[in-house]
Amino acid sequence: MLRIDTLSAFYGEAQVLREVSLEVAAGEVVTLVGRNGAGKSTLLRCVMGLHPGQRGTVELDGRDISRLPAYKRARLGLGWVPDDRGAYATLSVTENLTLPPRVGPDPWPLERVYEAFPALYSRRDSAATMLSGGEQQMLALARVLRMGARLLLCDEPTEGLSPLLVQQVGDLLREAKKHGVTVLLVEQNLHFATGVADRHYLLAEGRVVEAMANSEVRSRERELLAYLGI
Amino acid sequence: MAGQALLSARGLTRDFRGFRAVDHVDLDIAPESVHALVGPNGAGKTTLFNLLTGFLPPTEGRIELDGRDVTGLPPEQVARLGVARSFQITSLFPQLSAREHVELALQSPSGLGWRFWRSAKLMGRYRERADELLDMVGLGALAEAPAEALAYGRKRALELAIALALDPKVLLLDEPTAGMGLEDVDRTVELIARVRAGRTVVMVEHNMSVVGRLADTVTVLQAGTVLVEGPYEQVRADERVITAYLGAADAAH
Amino acid sequence: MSGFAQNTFNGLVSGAFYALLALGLAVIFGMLRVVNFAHGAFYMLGAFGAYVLLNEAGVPFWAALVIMPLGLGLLGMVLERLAIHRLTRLDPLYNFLLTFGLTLILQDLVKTRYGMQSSPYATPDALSGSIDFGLFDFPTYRVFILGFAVLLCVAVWWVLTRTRIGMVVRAATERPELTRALGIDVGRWVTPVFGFGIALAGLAGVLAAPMRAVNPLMGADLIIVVFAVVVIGGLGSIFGSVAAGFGIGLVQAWGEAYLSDFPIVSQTIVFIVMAVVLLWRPAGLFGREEAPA
Amino acid sequence: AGCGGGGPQSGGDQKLTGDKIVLGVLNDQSGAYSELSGKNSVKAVEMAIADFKAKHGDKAVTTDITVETADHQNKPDVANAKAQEMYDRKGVDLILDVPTSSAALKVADVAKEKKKLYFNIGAATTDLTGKSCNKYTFHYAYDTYMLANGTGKTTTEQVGKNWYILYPNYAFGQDMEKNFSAAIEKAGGKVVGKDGAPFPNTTGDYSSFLLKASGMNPKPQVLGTMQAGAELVNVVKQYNEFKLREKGIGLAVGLMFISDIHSLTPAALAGTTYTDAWYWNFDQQNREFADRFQKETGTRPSFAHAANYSAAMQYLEAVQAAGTDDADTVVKGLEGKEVSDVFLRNGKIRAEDHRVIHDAYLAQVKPQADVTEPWDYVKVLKTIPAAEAFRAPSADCKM
Amino acid sequence: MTSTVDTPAEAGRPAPPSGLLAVARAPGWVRYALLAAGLAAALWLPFGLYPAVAVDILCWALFAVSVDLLLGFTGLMSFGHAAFWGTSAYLTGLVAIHAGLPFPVAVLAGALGAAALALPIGYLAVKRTGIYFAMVTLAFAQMVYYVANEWRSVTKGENGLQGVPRSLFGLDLTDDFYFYYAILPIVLLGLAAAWRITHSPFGRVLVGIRDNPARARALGYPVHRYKLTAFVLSGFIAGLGGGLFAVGHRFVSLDVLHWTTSGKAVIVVVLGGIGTLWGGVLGAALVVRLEDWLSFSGFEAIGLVTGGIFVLVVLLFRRGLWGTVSALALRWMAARRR
Ligand SMILES: Nc1ncnc2c1ncn2[C@@H]1O[C@H](COP(=O)(O)OP(=O)(O)OP(=O)(O)O)[C@@H](O)[C@H]1O
Ligand SMILES: Nc1ncnc2c1ncn2[C@@H]1O[C@H](COP(=O)(O)OP(=O)(O)OP(=O)(O)O)[C@@H](O)[C@H]1O
Ligand SMILES: CC(C)C[C@H](N)C(=O)O
Ligand SMILES: [Mg+2]
Ligand SMILES: [Mg+2]
Repeated sequence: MLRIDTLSAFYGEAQVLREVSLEVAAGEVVTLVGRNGAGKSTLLRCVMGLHPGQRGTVELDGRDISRLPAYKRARLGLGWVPDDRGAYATLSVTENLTLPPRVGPDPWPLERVYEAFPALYSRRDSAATMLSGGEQQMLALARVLRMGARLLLCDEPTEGLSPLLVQQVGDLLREAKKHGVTVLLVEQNLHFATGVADRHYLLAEGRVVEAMANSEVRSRERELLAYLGI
Repeated sequence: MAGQALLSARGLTRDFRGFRAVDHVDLDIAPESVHALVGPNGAGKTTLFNLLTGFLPPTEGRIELDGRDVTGLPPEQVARLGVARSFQITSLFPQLSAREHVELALQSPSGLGWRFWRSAKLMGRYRERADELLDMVGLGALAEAPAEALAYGRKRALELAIALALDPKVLLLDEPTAGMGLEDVDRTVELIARVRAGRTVVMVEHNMSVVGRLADTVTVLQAGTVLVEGPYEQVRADERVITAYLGAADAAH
Repeated sequence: MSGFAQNTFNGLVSGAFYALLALGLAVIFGMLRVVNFAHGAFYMLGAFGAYVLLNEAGVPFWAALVIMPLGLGLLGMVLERLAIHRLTRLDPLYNFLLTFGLTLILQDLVKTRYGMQSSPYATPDALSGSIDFGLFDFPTYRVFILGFAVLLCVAVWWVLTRTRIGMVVRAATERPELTRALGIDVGRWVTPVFGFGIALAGLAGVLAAPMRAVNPLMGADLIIVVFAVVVIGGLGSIFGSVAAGFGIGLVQAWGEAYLSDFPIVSQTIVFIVMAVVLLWRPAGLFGREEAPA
Repeated sequence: AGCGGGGPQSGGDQKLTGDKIVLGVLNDQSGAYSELSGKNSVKAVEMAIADFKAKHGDKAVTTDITVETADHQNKPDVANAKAQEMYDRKGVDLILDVPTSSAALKVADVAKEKKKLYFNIGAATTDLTGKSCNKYTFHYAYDTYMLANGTGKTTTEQVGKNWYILYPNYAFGQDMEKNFSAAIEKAGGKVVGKDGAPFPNTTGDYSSFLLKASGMNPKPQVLGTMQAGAELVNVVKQYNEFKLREKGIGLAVGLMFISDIHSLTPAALAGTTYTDAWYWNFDQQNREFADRFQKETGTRPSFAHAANYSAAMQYLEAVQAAGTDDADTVVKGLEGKEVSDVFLRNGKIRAEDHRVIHDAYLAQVKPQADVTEPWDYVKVLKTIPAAEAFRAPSADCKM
Repeated sequence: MTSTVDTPAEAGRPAPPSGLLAVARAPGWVRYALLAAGLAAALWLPFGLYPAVAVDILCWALFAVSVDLLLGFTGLMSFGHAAFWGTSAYLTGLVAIHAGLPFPVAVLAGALGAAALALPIGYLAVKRTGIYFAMVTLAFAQMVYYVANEWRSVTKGENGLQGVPRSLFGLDLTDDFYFYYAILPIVLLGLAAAWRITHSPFGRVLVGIRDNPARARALGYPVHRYKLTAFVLSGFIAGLGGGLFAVGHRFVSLDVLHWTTSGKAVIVVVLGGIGTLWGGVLGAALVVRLEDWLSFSGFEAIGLVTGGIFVLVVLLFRRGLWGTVSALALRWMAARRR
């Protein structure tokens, strides 16, 4: 579904991604793991079309989208959950949820969102930045689900969430997967990642240094942890 | 009880336009302990921090520090009295270097900051100590980098360094390990274990293994009220905590 | 009694201008985080445009009331594209400065072309009489302004808070990048909203033409009073801006009528009110306090 | 004229400094008074130079006569700087015009310090010939006393005895109010109310004063407005809007220029009487001048334009007579001189206070129906003889 | 009352004080050379320019630096600094006229008065930041303007205070040329004070506050009080400039309090380079000189030019003259070192 080919990205003169190539098949959950500063968030921004200094191609369903503006990519079914959660201060929770257009075949109705996230329901009329950190995280995830995005780009969606919620997010992702949604997930929490993902890419200093199936993780844990610096 | 606590709250309440985020919380933080605040998202942990540090005035209730009433004091005065905090959402001076951050923090209690007629070179006296603190949190090599160019995890580390620079009696850490890689989490846990000597630490943390390794006492908040309080093992086995917060699967973790 | 009623009525009429101008400022600020210093200059252009249309093309008041807001709205959109837009990622102060510079330019452009002399503009015939309210009679034109302004304020408020348009534009202004990533073509929204805010200023200008002196500086000092109005009402708040606009009009009219022996007070009353509001509610009467750090 | 602050020169047979004469027109070229004086005053001065050269031909002291001009933006501090620069750097021998009383007073100081001539035309304050008078300063066209004296007296006699005076609350307005009140009382009238309106008036709104006037007891019969320029336009507009004339309150205007009437249209002012220093269509001589002026500028001259012409001419003649541009010599030649030209009728340059006195006119705005020609908006009701039009030399003036 | 955060987090800041840092990081000899060149230029100025214009430049240099102290180093854009410049001008004028004291004493009195006025205005204004601060200061300055306008018995209203003496122990300072050298030491002292403030521990705290006030509070810095102190200091320096301006023109008009004066001060700073301090001095020299030249050129639309320059600077050279030049110089030096 998603194919990234020799993608490079720069901040000014500093290169943060070096010819990254990877693929995500439809219906897969794939994680990107790597240490702080490895370039994970930058990769997602490149896919979304938000990073100005990039080279290489990004293909969605075989179509080259590298030149499309971000909003057109979103309408093709990309849903971004940013690392800073992206809550709008000037919009209420409900408005945050209903803001984006529906882009996929299976957008969640609002009721279903609130059912899945009762905490949001009780704060539905507050300005979104008034929510606690975790609530904002839920909001960001709920928002792309309501859009009906087919490919979710989630940047550390479990950061700051309580263990119970982390489980819930896992359930949600698995549930979404069951409905045919594809997920590219940036995650630091290996425990969580192995619980939901089919495959993993390991990113270090802007390069893909390793790719492994979830089933391999157990056997190659040592290797993995070494990359992650433990 | 209250007499022995270093920091205590009585009936602490905070409303936001009709929404009660913190609801009559009583809290006693024993001196030289590590006290963890946990609870579901939106339970009111950060708000409680904001109340304790003066960033928000309480709607009701009273806060005492070392027996002294500090309710309603502005944040800078609370800080002066020896209460330092880190922020859940990273909060730095984007254009200052890591070292300048720490120097600024070190200078704070001295009143040097008012000397508009003296040379800034005076601040050089803090340099050695600043570098020491940066080394401690693993930022030694990045002392000159402006904060905005640091990756997220490093920013969290810098937050910690600044809070430590104030040499506080009470250190309030809001999710100090959130967003850190495993390596850094370990380093941070070690660091907190090291600096807790002679200090009181209050922290909000979702990572239960971190809580387990550090905390003497754990308070579980839910919907603005205290659900359970006690030693880690006891709290994590508590039925109510499992349903409200940990979830069944994680209890085994 | 009739004196009081008359003064009150009068205060509401000048309040209507504050309200319309404050509303335009609030719309632009709410959506773009831009404090448009040039708002007074656009108000002036509205009035001047009406005058030029009448004198050089024989276009009557009622047509000007449509043409000028449309024309200035377009001009505003061009301006947004060419300049304001480039500064959106920076501190809002830069746009404040930009529009300040623009004010100087617009004023001088009109000045060089038409001079400083105040230009005459007759009240439209249909509104030139006065209406008898029993206790007192009042110029029809002023009654018209009051009604018109109230209707307009209500309509705008409704659109911005109750419709999807308002929501999208608020989002687009707050975080353009994220909003784009959520599938919304930000560029398509922000520009028209800026144009709309400018159109409101132009409309107020056309309304003012038959009542106030039409000259290149007519908006210059006025805009500062409007800034004070907006600070009092709470800059983010549409409702606050409008309410404060009418309120300040009243306070000023009463001040002029009953404190005329203390000109220092009656002349500065707006600012005194502002000081009190700042002491008591720094975010303004209807402003929202934002989250702590 | 010389460079730098070269000291005063003595002796009558001295020739011109630098062999040339430089006239400086310092006035408002972009602000509220730019139409009633402004660039067209410069044109008027240029006309005077051309006429002077034509008249004297080879016998002229010099044919090298130039004009320097600057915009003082009605700001006293700008006027101060510009005046100094004109005298010092541009070699200006005479500064002309300077509307706006506050700027005018400041320039008088500069003239005194630099010992260079200054003919004020555009400003109204009597202080120029009162406590701020000096040897090098002459006040040419009009002043607040002249305006009040003519208008106050006749209006009281013909329109009504009870006045409500509305004035801009600054020096010019206060001066006007004082002079008007005096003139009204002298004519047997009464000021039943007076208010200083804020200046500058940000809102342009005078309705509270107009409402007050219409509700007053006893009811005023005349509304005397002392506002000028843009503010006058506002007052008159709102006077009409609140239908005060229909309520029996007549209108008297303290100071009006032909350009004000043009911008308000005569219909708005029909019947209003005011004092004019000069009117372009008063007689054949004026009309000829006005026709030439219109050819140059496209508009009819205001009295300030005519006065600028006249002042430049009188100065050049004085230099011609003295054979030198030395300021002290020229002043001596001017003092007490009786003069007559297109602007000055029965004119005299008083030695005591340097007030230039001349006939003034009581004028009335014609009804729209009587306006047959663009700009010909008023009818001159009567000529006020020079000696009556201006006040006697003030004791405050110590040269 | 809680601390309020006015500007959205996403928005950038005024241009970083890169200019200042650039010079500070420049090698010592460069800094001394620049200082020497600056002093030489200051001594030469009245030879090259009409002395009255040179005097204006000095006054405006102080004014600009006072505005930059807030804008560049505290992150507060005062759009009402005419209130302090003008109040000091009036006070200086009144003291000089009525007490007949030597002018430096009168100027000091004026500047102290301006600082005293900055206290209440600042107290109210520092409660807001960003664009609100600009609007609030603008509004209060307008209030001061109206008060001066109405308080005619003291200020003489529209006529202005005429005849402010330039007395200094019987020296004859009527010639602007000599007067220039009489005020130069005072101006240099004021500029040095501003430089010292920005390079003091206090200055560092201000920069921290500018970038993240909430963080500064958590570090124990009373943010409001720091801002207020900076505001009062800035008011004092603006007052020095305004007082000298009054004595320089021997005259004070309402214009010194008008909002266009505040606006011009900000223009000067932005043109010179926000947060560069010396950029303000440069900007003052350029703007004063340009206006002088324009008004003599017969060109009526001064606002068209100043406004146009301003728009261009904001759109294209946000670092201003000093900032751009020093950034280029720094890059050049770095390239050579490599
Ligand atoms: N705005 C920026 N300017 C300059 N460098 C930047 C900027 N943002 C990120 N970087 C650098 O780019 C590199 C990659 O950053 P990125 O945010 O993609 O890392 P990450 O893998 O998401 O890290 P984390 O786990 O901390 O979120 C880092 O070294 C970071 O310092
Ligand atoms: N300034 C505010 N205005 C309105 N509501 C607020 C404000 N600050 C917090 N809240 C609400 O108060 C509740 C408690 O928030 P708080 O940030 O304290 O939660 P938390 O326990 O820290 O959660 P998390 O673990 O997700 O960070 C939340 O529901 C939040 O929406
Ligand atoms: C109307 C102006 C030409 C006169 C001016 N108001 C003055 O002060 O004298
Ligand atoms: Mg990241
Ligand atoms: Mg929290």
